[in-house]
Amino acid sequence: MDYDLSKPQKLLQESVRTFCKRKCSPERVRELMATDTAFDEELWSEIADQGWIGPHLPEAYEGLELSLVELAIIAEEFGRVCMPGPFIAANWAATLIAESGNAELAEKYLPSIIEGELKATVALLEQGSSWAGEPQLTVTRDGNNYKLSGIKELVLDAAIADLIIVVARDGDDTCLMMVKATDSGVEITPTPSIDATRKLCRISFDAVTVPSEQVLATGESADKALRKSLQIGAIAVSAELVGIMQWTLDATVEYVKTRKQFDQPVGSFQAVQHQCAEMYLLTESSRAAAYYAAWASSENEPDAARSISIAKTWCSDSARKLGNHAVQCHGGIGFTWEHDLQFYYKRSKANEFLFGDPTFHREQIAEMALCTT
Amino acid sequence: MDYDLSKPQKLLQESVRTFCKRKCSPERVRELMATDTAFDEELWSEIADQGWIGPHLPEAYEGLELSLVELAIIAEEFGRVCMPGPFIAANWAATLIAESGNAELAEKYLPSIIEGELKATVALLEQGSSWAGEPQLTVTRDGNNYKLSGIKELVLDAAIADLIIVVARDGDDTCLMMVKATDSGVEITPTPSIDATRKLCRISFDAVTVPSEQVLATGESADKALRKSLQIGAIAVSAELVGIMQWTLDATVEYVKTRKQFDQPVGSFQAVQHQCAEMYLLTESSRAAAYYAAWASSENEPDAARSISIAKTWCSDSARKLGNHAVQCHGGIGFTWEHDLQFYYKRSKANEFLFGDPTFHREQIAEMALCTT
Amino acid sequence: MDLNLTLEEQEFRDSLRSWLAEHVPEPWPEDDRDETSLQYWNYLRAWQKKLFDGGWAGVSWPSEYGGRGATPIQSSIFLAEIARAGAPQSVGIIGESLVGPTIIAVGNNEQKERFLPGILSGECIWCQGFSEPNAGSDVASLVTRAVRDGDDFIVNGQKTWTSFANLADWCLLLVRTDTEAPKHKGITCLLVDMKSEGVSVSPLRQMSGNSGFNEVFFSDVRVPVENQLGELNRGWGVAITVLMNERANLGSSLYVELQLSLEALIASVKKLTRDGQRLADDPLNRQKIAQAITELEIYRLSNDRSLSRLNKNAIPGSEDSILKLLWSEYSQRFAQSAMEILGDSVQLNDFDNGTWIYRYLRSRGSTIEGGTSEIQRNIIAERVLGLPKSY
Amino acid sequence: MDLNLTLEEQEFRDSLRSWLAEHVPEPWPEDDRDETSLQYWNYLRAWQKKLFDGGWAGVSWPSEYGGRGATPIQSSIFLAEIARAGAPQSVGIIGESLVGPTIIAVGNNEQKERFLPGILSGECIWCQGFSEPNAGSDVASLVTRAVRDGDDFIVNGQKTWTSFANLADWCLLLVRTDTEAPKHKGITCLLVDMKSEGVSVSPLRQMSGNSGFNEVFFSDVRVPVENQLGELNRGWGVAITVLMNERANLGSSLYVELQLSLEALIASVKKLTRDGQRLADDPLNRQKIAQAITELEIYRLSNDRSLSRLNKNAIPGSEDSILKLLWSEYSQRFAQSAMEILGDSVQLNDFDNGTWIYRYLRSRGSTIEGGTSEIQRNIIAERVLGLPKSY
Repeated sequence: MDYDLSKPQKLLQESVRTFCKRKCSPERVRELMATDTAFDEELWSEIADQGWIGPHLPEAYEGLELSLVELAIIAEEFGRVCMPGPFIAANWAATLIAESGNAELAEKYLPSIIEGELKATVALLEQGSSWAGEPQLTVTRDGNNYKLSGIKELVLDAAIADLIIVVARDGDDTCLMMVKATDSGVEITPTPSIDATRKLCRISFDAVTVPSEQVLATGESADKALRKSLQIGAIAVSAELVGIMQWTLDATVEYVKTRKQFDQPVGSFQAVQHQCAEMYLLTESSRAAAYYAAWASSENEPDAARSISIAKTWCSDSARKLGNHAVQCHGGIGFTWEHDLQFYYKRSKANEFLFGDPTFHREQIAEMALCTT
Repeated sequence: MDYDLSKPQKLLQESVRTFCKRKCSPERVRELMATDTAFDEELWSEIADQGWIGPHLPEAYEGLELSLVELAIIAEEFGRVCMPGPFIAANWAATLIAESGNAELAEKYLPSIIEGELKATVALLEQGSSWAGEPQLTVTRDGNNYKLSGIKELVLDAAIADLIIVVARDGDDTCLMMVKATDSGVEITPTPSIDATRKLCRISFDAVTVPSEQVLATGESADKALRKSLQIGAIAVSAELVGIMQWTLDATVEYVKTRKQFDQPVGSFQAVQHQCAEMYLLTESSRAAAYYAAWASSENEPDAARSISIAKTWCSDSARKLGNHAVQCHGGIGFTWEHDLQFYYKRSKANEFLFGDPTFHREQIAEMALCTT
Repeated sequence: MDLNLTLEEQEFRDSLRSWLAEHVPEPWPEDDRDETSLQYWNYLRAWQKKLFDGGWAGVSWPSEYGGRGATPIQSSIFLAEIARAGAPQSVGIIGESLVGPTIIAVGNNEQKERFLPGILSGECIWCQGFSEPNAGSDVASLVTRAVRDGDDFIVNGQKTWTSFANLADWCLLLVRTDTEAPKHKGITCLLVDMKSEGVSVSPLRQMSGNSGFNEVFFSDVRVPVENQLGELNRGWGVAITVLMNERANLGSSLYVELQLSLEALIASVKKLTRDGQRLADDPLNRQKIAQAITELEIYRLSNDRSLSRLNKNAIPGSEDSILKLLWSEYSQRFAQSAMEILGDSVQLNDFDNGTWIYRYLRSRGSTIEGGTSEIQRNIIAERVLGLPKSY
Repeated sequence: MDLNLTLEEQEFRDSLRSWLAEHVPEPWPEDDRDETSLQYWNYLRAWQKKLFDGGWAGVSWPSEYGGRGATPIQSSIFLAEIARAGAPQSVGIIGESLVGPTIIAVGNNEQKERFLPGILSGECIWCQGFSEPNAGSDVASLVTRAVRDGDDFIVNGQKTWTSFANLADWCLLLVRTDTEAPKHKGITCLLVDMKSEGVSVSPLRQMSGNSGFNEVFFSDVRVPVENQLGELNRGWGVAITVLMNERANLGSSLYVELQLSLEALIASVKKLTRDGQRLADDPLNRQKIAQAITELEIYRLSNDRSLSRLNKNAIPGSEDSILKLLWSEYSQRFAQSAMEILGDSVQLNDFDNGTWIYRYLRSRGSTIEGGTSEIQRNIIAERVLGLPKSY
């Protein structure tokens, strides 16, 4: 039993860290926040060049076929700099395509997504739906084609997407439909939200035609692929939260060592010390949870699903608590727009919801433990 | 708007406090804990002589016809010394009789309960039931009499009771039946529990005959009287918790001022200071809540029911948190049998359940706010 | 113990209510609340003028200075009713609740005559220059200097977290006038005209993106000696008076503000669904709502209890630290609960006009501003419970 | 990163499992666990002997001293399997996990020969005399004195919270031998025969009513000089060694113990009803159970991560403070949750044999014993994060 990263994993970690430091300064994050898309074409294509989009996907589709631990490593480092852009969205879409078992569409789309040329996202949530909920957006058949009508909410990075995988309903069946952003009847509206570093959109589908060859999966295989992609998404977000926590902890510890009040560094007050200690505990334990989930999923351990819900629950709750301690330890300055804490704090909050909030995942965990249905 | 106690209320407070200090030392509490009944006949009759059993009940039945604020004052002072014995049980039973509207039985029993001669209690809970739950113990008719069969749990001070008011079910109706402890078929078994200063019993009823004139109330009037008696019980317990908190706070503050560690009083460590500050906040806010509930109920304010649920929720949660801080601030000594903290700590825990725990009362509050049924 | 309002208190409330029913203006559109716009400012000033004309400015001031001599309970009724009526925020609040009472307490007659009328009429808007970037909770460590030069002080330094500074006419400023003395003993209080040469103001943006606070810079600003409030180097005493007043009557309006927000949440919870289930029927949401109701009621009761004491003793007591803790921590927990209950969509700026995001982010500052929670707990531990000092 | 057990670790576990399956005795009846009865003691001693005979005593000791040279991971597997098999508590645990390793580290050859064999065989049961009533978290402020008199030390003083002292044969004792030196520099470590004249033991009852700890009094107790462990006045270094060992491998058995308890709760929740509804179907209970599962898993993972490091570096690190905090706070929250879930009847001693009451009360001590939570947070803040000392 060895929790240490392997040599190649450490090298990956090092190279992502160096890359992020060079390419994604806080100043750059602020510039991107102020745009409508938080998207940096050049940065994105450099990330893709490194192979960091869908690193766990098969080599046949230009993936690196690494384990989910490597995905977690990349996500953690991205979290540390609060990387803007469609990393989570692209991974989700790519994973969903890969898991759908539709080789034709996978061959057609996956390589260009992984290479960063095609921007893809997934449209799941609707008003009044949940991450478990069955989508209400319905499909009607129209000869050999389908028609989609309805509204999707909170779609990650849709404003820059070329391709949208829509989770829709055809009677009792889930369908995954691939829609182009330019298709007639598709209207994408950016919906500004708490986290300006990752943009959300509302998409309305007004009788959008989807040819049958653009149906990625239906029925059980769609459900299964969706479930798996949500799990891998939850791993990536959990790891990203670990990176956010690490940055926040480091920034706070550094600050309280130097900031003086009542003629002493505030870090010498027990009330501050103990908050910092708690932040350390939350960060380290979250890291253990996120990486275990990544490892267990890669290894198909029997507790993989549970470990993901645990990681998402724990990392979400921890990052929120840690962020609150961090602002408190900073005092007024931590509450300003000028301090970088603000965008980490808000990203944490957005991540709390993404792929299911702690309440949602606790219900999953309870269901596994209590087997009530 | 004046939150201060009135002169007569202050006098009452003072006299209860003096009485308790004289008559109920920690040593006496320990002696009574070690008995099967925690009952001190002489102490009980002195309490009765003061008029402190059912002080809110009508003068016609030998009560003092005071407001519930006075009941709260007495309960708070009793809490401060962790008074053993059937104060809560007797008040509950007496209130239930008074509220039932059955003048005949009230005249027959109430004066002797209030005067401390007749010991009465109420048997409500059963296995798998709740404070809202409908009792399963059923009544069958037998000519002009009734027969009771079933088991009641967690009956306060039943081992010394002469009279038990049994909450039973007759078809769809609630019935309140008055049973003598000596009636044939009644078996009372003490069931030791976490709080040794207030004893609980299991009572089994094996075809116990209850003559119809011993039926206190049925149907709606039974439900109403029961509800009202539970509310007044919750006020008394909330106030008792305030007294427990005050004692615990005082003991802790005194201890941390003198106990030294690392060559300083532990009360000079911020981690200890802040726990003490929190304890003070919990105590003061709980007092505000308990007394408001007492006042609002006496005045039949529209928010009376809500205020009681709020008081019981807040005082229960606060006393538990405060007790935990108190032991922590005491360190090892606070965790020993020898330290008096232990029985206050355990009484708090038992009170958390009594007349409905915080989860139960929060659901009541939600129901009032959301009007869902 | 009698928690009913007295007849006098009821009459006060009723006459205020009927006045408000007639005079409260249409609310400013919520999505157009640019704190720096002149239109908004004028809207607020107009309201202050209306209050003055109606005789409702400075209700707690003695009648000799134009007030109504309201008791603390009446003052709190005033703030609660104003909040409940949805009236605009009071642009004169710093003047009315802090500067005025302080001038009344320690100012000389000339200062009283010169400054008090303008505060009530709304002609003169005040801000308060206490906080500094490096002082934080340790307010007395301020370094903004004033040096005597003839009949003037020359002021240099920086203040921060200054509400209304962007448009205020005057500033109640704490400066250091003796750098040799122990830190509490070299501070003086000045009344500074914000139009003086050398004063500049820049908005301080909060993490929520809103401004509402400012930084104020003083560069060789000349302040005539007659604008010194209280004695030289005794300004810390003045500051304490101000700080004690700061929260005394605030509780009731903070309560109403939170209650309106809780009511809004309850309304949403009754209306919205998730996966077809009404949010109001979810037992977890019900517990969270009930907890929010409980905590808010605890705040109300604690505030009332404190007011009832203040009404008798007229001196704000240590209850203020409890109230500050209860309010600030409730604000944070409530915002967190609301976001949990409302779910994913609450992230969007167009969900309920962004109210919940704003509340979530804004409340993060509540345990810092006006004395951090740590400071409040120190105060309780040391001043109320008599524990030895921790630092 | 490879979280599977290695082949070697698996083999170790499998052979232990099969040995345990054959040798673990019937459990002692739960309601007859009088910690002071001789029968119970003999039952525990017999088990220690069985472990020794089976070659499973002192697994982590080097083979030259009769151990198996088990790695930290193997040691933790050992403790976990023992706990999972429901084996009796180890009466030799102080000797095996604290005293033995310390004698191996700093004892002389004679001490090794004299004491080590008896520890493993269970013939010689040890207790540990560190804590004193007035020392608390500040262990080094101990005042139990030892004064040199010829070839003996004469010991006077009192120790507390001493497990097993009522029946132990020997005691690892910290005494003050220099009252002039700074407090960490005047402490010596002695090995004391508990049958010496002047040693008396009285049980220390916990708030739960259970004993399990003792107070030990030393009145002119003569201890031969050859029983000094390590150098004179360097006993604090010895104590640190012991304290470092104290928790290093404990995590895995604490985890298993909590897991069995969580499983028991889950079983009850599936079985019991309230007002006709299965407890397992109540959404609030489901959230609480899930939270308990989550927190326990977090403890397991953090423990495994720490073990994996220990396995490489062989030095217990600062992770121990995290583990102590996680374990102790989880224990308390879990007990509270269990009582909330199970409801009113959980108060009764005859509900589940009083397990939940015991757990609730016993866990109250967990954030105090073995270094309070406050001390653990200080350690993390100062040693791990490098913050300035707070006192």
